[in-house]
Amino acid sequence: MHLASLGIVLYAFWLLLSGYFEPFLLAAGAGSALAVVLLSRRMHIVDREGHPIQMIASVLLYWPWLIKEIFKCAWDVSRIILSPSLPISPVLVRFKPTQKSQVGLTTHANSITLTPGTITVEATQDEFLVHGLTRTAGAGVIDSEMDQRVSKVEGYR
Amino acid sequence: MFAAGAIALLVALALALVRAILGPTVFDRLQAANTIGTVAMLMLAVLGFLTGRPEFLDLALVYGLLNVVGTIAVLKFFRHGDLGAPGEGVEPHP
Amino acid sequence: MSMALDILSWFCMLAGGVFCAIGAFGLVRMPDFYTRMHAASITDTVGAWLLLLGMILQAGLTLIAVKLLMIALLLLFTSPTATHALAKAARARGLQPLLAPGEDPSKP
Amino acid sequence: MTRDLVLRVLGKVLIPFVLLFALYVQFHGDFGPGGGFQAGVITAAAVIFYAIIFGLPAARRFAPDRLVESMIAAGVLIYGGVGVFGILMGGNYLDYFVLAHDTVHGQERGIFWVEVGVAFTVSGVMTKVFYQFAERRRVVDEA
Repeated sequence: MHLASLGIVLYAFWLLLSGYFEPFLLAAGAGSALAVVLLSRRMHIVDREGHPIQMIASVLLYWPWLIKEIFKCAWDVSRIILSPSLPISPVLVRFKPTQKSQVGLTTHANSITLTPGTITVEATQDEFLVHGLTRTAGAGVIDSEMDQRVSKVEGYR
Repeated sequence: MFAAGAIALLVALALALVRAILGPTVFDRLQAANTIGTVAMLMLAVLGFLTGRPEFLDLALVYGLLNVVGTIAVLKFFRHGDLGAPGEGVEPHP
Repeated sequence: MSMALDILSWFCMLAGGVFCAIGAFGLVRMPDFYTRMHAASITDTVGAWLLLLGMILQAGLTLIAVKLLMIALLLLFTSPTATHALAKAARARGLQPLLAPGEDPSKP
Repeated sequence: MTRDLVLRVLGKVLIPFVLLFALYVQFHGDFGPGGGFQAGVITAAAVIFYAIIFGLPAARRFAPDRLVESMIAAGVLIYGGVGVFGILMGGNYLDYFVLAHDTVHGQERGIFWVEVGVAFTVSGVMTKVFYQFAERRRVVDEA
């Protein structure tokens, strides 16, 4: 099932890239998608992690919120960079994320890194180590709204 | 308009280059190189518009892909002194 | 309508360029490696996206816009991964972050 | 070396798209920038990325040395084959015009197969170079 869905996604990707709808190129796209699916299977990278179809619908709802959050934080960090006194207070924070699957954890870690002002330094199942540019930014990642939202997106069990 | 974007990108490029030259550790230089890669990718897209040749976008995509592969390859080399060390992730099949 | 779109796209490109420059400026100004990464992530996210959004508005509903969107998505996936890998490697190599007074650097 | 969650998931998500992008570049050589060489490089980049994330042994299981080496040879053979086929059809070496009934089609077909050959050889050579380079350390240790 993951293989079939990967094939469809890849073919859509081809059509969007190509933009030429000639019979030869359409056929080449189908052949390429099939070949890539077979190669990916040979690499053993098509599974719940490599092709997380279980998350696609909910992640589309998550991204707008994430992007809004990123803009907010980027504004704060820009102000810090441009202010003459450079008011930073870097901290390291450890906390335990609530996600259960590897994809969920990765989404959470990457979301933290994407928001300017916080960077995930280490990410394991039990513990995230986050570097924050300021004390408030660092404290903001513990039991955050982001954590809850990613757990909801993950929809695991 | 695209010229204004291109100039801003050039300024960013110059600043990142300053960090790449100053950078006390190898990681600072890598970070600067990564930023330069991002800026170059955006520059390609902007230049594509500036010259009216949207095929440049394909180049930008390739550049973005190779940027991340390159950064991670150099990182791995500095971490292990060896590109082939097993297990940066675990084995792909459980 | 197209006038409003033009102004909006102008604004996005300018803001994107300014954010890119601010991020790169932070890369020069910040005191240590970890804080520099925060600055660089502004260039990678907001600056890049606003520039791409400006171009998407210029391109209209075409495949060019789709490709620009792909570049934005690619950045959404790759830039945090590269940043995370860098931070993790730096810490594994024993590069200690500069911390605010009162923070314990050895055991956070 | 600990397991790196973020890198592993990114690699799994990204690699299929990189491979498809390589094939897209291969087939659209006559419409935009690209062609056999670039497609070969991008394919090799995907394999190298896989090797970096999952280790050289895993990459060797996916693309064994024998396969890589025969790809290098096969690419050159395809390239030369197109040329010799031109001679057999009554033209010169690498004469595309004789490959089909009209010249334009012959041209297209000839270039297509030549590009396929180039892609095979380039991706094979790049992967092989990476394998050799990644192995270097271990060989030095043994010596």
